[in-house]
Amino acid sequence: MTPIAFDTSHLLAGGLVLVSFAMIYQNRLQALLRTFALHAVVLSAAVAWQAFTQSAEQLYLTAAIALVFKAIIIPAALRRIVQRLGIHREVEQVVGTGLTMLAGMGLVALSIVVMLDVTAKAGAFAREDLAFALSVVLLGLLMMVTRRNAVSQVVGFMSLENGLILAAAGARGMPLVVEISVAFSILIAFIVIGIFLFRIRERFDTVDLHALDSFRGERR
Amino acid sequence: MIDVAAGAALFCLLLSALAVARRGRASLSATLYTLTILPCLAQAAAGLAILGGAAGGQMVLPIGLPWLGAHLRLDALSAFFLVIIGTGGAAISLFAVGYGRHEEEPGRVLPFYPAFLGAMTLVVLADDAFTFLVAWEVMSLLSWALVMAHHRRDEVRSAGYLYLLMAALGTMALIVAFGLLAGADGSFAFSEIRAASRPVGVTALAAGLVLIGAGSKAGIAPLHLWLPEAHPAAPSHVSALMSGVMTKVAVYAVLRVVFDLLGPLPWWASPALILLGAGTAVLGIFNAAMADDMKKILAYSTIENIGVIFAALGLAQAFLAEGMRAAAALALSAALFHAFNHMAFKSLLFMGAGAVLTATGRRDLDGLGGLIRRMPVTAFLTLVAVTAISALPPLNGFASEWMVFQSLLASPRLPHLGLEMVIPAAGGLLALAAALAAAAFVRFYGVAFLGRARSDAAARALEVDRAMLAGMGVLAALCVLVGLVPALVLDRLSPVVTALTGTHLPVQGDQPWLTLVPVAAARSTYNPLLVFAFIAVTASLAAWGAVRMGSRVVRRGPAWDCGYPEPSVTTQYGAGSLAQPLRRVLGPVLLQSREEVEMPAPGDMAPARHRVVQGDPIRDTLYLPVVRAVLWAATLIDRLQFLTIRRYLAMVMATLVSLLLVLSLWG
Amino acid sequence: MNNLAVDLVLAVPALAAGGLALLPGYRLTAALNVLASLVTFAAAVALVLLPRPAPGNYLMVDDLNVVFVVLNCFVGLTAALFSAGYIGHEIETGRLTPVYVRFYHAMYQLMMFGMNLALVSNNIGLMWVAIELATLTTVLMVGIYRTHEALEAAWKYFILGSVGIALALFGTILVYVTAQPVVGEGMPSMVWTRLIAAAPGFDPAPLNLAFVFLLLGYGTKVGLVPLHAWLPDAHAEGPTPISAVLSGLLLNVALYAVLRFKMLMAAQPAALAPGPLMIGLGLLSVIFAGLMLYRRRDMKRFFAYSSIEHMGIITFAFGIGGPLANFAGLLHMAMHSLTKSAIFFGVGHVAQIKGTQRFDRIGGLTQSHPVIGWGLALGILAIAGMPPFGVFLSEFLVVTSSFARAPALALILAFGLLLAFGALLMRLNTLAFGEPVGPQDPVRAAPVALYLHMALVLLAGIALPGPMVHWFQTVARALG
Amino acid sequence: MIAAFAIQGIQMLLVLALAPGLVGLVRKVKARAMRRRGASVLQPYRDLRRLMRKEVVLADTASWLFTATPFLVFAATWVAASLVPTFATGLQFSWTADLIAIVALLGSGRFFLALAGMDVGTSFGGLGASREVMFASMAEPAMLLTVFALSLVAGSTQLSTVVEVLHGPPGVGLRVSLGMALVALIIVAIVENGRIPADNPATHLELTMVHEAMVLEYSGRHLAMIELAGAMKLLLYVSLIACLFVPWGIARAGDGPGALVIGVATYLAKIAVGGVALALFEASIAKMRVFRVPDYLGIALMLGLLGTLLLFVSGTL
Repeated sequence: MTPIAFDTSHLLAGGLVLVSFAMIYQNRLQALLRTFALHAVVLSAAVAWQAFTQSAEQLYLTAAIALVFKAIIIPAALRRIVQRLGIHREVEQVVGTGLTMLAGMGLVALSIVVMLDVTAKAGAFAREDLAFALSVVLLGLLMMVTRRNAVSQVVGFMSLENGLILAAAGARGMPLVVEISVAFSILIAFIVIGIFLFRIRERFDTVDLHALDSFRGERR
Repeated sequence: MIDVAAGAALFCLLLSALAVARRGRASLSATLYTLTILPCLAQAAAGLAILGGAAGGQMVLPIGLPWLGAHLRLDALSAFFLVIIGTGGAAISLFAVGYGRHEEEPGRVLPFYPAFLGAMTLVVLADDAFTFLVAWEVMSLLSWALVMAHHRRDEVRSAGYLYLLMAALGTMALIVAFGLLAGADGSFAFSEIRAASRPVGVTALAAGLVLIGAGSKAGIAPLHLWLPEAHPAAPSHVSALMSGVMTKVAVYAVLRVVFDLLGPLPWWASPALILLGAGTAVLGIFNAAMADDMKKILAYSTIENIGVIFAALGLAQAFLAEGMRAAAALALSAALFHAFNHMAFKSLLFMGAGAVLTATGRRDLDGLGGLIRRMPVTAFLTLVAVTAISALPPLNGFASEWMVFQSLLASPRLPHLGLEMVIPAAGGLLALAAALAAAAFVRFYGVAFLGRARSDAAARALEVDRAMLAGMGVLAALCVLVGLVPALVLDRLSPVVTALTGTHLPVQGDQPWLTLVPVAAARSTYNPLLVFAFIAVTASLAAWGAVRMGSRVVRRGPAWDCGYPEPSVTTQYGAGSLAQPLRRVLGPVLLQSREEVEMPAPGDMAPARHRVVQGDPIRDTLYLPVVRAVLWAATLIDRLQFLTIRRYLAMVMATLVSLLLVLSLWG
Repeated sequence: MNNLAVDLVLAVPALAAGGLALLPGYRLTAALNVLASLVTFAAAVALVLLPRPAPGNYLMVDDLNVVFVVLNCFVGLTAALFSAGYIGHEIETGRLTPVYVRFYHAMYQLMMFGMNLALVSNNIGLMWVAIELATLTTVLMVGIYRTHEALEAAWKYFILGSVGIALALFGTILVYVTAQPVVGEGMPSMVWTRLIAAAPGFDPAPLNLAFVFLLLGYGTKVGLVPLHAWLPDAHAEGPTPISAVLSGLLLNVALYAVLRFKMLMAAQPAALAPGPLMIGLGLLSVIFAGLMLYRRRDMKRFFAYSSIEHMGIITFAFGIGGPLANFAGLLHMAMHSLTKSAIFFGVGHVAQIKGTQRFDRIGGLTQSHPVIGWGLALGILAIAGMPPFGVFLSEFLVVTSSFARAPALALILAFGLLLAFGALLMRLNTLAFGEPVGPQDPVRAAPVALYLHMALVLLAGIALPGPMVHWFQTVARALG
Repeated sequence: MIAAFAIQGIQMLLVLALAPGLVGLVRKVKARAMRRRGASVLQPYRDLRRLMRKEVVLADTASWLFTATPFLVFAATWVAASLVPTFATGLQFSWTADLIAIVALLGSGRFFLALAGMDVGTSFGGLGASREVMFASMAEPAMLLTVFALSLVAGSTQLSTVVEVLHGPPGVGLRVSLGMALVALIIVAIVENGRIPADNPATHLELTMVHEAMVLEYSGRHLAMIELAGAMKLLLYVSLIACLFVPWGIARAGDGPGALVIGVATYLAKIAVGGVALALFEASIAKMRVFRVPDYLGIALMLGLLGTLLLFVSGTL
């Protein structure tokens, strides 16, 4: 792998982590959705660059799927849901943004340490790529944990999946079946989420999980 | 012979299947119990034959642990316990032919009863750990099902709960013990365990675990708490089987594993066993002397007798550890003999209680009385059992208790100070237990059968039917016969004792007049036959002489009662008042009992009250804290059921991050 | 890899799913559902009898999965049988509409397809997809009643399951990355048989990391504490046949996936021993679930926690390792599957009779409904580890073999078992005994499936079939 | 052989004949010590004869057990008493029962007496029975521990052997354990025989009575049997203490008639001394409350235990 290729993928993967941080920083839903779109765009670019450097044409497809579905369709759909439900207010965060960012830093550090440690024998690129991917996954998880709002949790989950795709794309020659299945499952996942949000809206006035949680099978 | 015994067990299981298939038929009960007598007799006969010198044998069935199969083996030890199970089972089944007719829930008793007997047989036949444990736990399970027969009563359900929980604890201890003995590659066959050599610590630990496992079934304190609840809760013939026979199977487990498989324990293990046994005996019998429920008294008394047996087993271990084989043989013979005797009189007593229950519908002492006139045969048979269990000569209970004392007296040659301190104390405790037993059974018999009837039900009681009386009669005859010629029984024990200690008592049957000479004639002898003859002759002579030389006039009249006869039956001493002196003396120590007097102020019309408050130190200090801790912890972590999804996700994340941290630090 | 039986095991449920989605009428679809399950089961039996094909890039049959495919299809069949009666009652009471039932049957077959695919796949990517598929279909079925609680349970299941599956995917990718330098780029690096053959040459460090992700990812599906949160609610709020299938099959399938990777770890001696991790999670699950049982008021949630406990026992057994413990773990998987689904069948009948799942409104079943009551009591006693049922055999082996290797841990396990036993017995006491509580209408459907399962568990406890022993022993050795 | 049988027979008749005399002696001495004249020493014999001739008044509620008990108690006590060496050891039937069995035989008597006390269904009967078994459950262990101590010294529980060993030669010398056993045995004997301070054999119509409350319903020949058995029990204990702790003069198996005569003479002297000592002791002490008796017996229990323990630990055996 040429230095240029390496640096570019490095840059893109790092950019994805940066956008993840930006998502954690956002405390308004609309802005969050926009940032997520950016996240998907960066992912798409990263995957496309991988397709180019590995000369794996099938990855372009993955990049395209990421661009179309995650950068355009999903944010749009979510935006509609948000508008329909009238959730324009700020996203309730459990802990302050600063603290969350700090935790995010820690997670990134952890993932780098773990990955570099573990993949000492693998190629430099695979190491970095996996480290960044793991960071994105963990940041996505962090977002799910620190947000009270269902939409932003879904977004967090999506960004988590983006990290997975980044990892999969970075793995040299990983068979197409995986990409397709990933895309496929995200599609299904999204549909199901849509159905669920739809149903939940039927029954509840809000998508806030907090309201949902008060209905516990066992509470009297 | 093994095929006879295994066949008997199988036959029992088939009978249970029959009971399920023909459930609901009115004739089932009598038929089933009658049929159950057959395998019992068969296995008693097989056991006797082996004790008489016939060959045992073994077999391997293609069931159980897949790579091992179910090993069965019949040796002298198994044979002895087969005799116990068979004899007890036969007499109790005979009793049940009549008793079963009064059962309110036959559908919950009949299917389990024969299988319970079969499971006990399998326990003593099993020759590998897995088969043993399966039979053991099936035995627990079936007896639990029988205990739950009258499940609509709350106290029955809670008794059943406690019982099965303790049984599970015991089985778990046994499983762990066998895990320890079998090793990592799973040598579960008894022959392999017996052949293996292991460090002393492992031996002692395994013995301790077996003691927990078998002791919880036998009712060794402090694992006895379930016994006085569960044994009485079952239908009476089942109570008889549980108390009289199943506790012996637990004794068998200790003998098989600790004596046979493990070999001699280190000497320091035996004082604990001796003290545990003796302490259990006192605790059990004191509770019996305080209880108000006929069957509960009997259950507590079972705890006492088990304590005596375990104390004797502990003595045997102490002797074995020092290589004093003859003394060990004496102690072991005493334990086995007492086990057999306890089977006889305890089953008989439970049957007596069952007969009373049938006739009056009550088992609380304060609702009974005067039954000796309404139910003369039952009263007489019960009197035999009461005399036997109170260790009075010339019946069998005394013979075995006497042997236990003799083995205690053989002990001063033991070289360890610890043992020397413990054995006299144990002797004192056992003597106390024996004396308390007499007190408890005076109260038991006196309140239930003597005096005036305390309830209408007792006043109208009618003698029970012949099958029940026959079942009781068999065991009463056994108590008397064994009591009169213990020498013959002890000779039958010698193959068992030889197998476990390497030697046996001197042959008793050759002694003149069938005298019992456990060690030497100069040391101690006892001849119940002569004692009985002397008493019979002198009593008859005295009676004859008194009538002959004195007056023979008898006049009936109202009771004298020191000039203050009071017609009300409540003036006679009842269960509570009879217990009072002993409770005052020992109650504050053993039961935390105290008497509270509530005296209203002068002018206040409220009645004064006198109450007895008593607790159970073992329950309060050992069991309740565990229960409380579990419930507290359950309540504490129950909050985790009601978290938000976000928090659950946080849990997942925390797990992931901490594992990654571990990995990075480690790697 | 061309074997009619394997194809049928996959094709029948897939085709049936399509067909059932199109057909109207719940009677017809229920019957077809049973029929399809029957054919699948027949195919699974044929799989055992026919010579095994060589493993291909996607599918394979070996000693490990052959048992679980048969088990899967068998429980699938009995659950379908049970479901036919159950759904009829739900339609009569109006809890479900025919449209939903059509959807339900289609999803049922799709789920069976997913699980069978996961079991016979020889490709770690395909296995991941299959498990994801099975999860998604069960999510939909859990939410099928559309009550607040059901939706919430489904939502929780979905979110937690998705996160789990994402972690599993990450682990899968890591395995690929590890294997790629040795096995080569592309498909071969995802084929399990190839992976295991080449495993000794793998770099152990990333393999360790991959296993952490896989264990947590699939462990979420298994319901290991603290990843278990979806499980009790999903069991409690979905239709009972689905609870039976979830507990009996899906947990097994997820555990099966973990086992596959554990075999991979065992094949590379330099890799981190997965034992401590599995032991830790297993013990935590046993103790936690044991304690949680005490405060449960809902019958199905109660047994769901019991499933967590048993998954913990199994994970513990595999964590201990060695031929005996592994054998016990495999056996316990099979026994738990049969017993727990039987219990859920019983619970389903009871809940329909009584119109509630709450313990305090149900009582005295052996009195009012002897057949179902005793069946349920047998099931509870069996799951509590009472002989002569098969669960006792496996628990016996787990405890004895682990005591020889790690006495302290075995004692904790024993404590956990007793803890759970106490809770199970406590509920059994009120459920089956005492004065009957609640409506006493007769049971409509005969509990054939329940007794069939119990008979099998009893048989296994008394005499385990020889071939099964042989297969399990082979696998137990490979599990290390 | 015939001589042995004869000696055994003489022994049996001797205890039967002497027992009321000992009671009479105690009463007489006690009365004298209290500055009363007191009835003749032979009065108990007359009482017995009178009771035998009287009709029996049975309570309506009495069962067969009630009528059988006096004879059983009498027989058990007599058998026990005839096994205790009085003037000679090595009696023909001494191997029938050892010390433990003798204790148990007495226990049988008490057991049936307590049952009989409850048979009629009166308050006094139950009162007596409940207290009697309470005393017994403390006294019996104390007695057994004493037996243990003795038999550990002698290496036997066979009473004849024990006496021969204690008598010597070579004898066992002075031992603190034996001293403790003696005290314990005396305490037990006092309680077992219902003597002051545990019980008062001369009282009726008192809530403090124990033994008498049990036998309150008996009359005529039944009462005679019980009285006789009671007297024999007293004699038994005195003989037991005498033969164990002052064995001098006792004849051995196979000794000639001379030794036997000496034996009988010393025996008579011993029981006379014992009777007088008992009377003086009773005259000089007050009866204690019922619930003090267990404490009193507790002393015996402790002494018995201590004596046994010392023997175990000393290791000189």
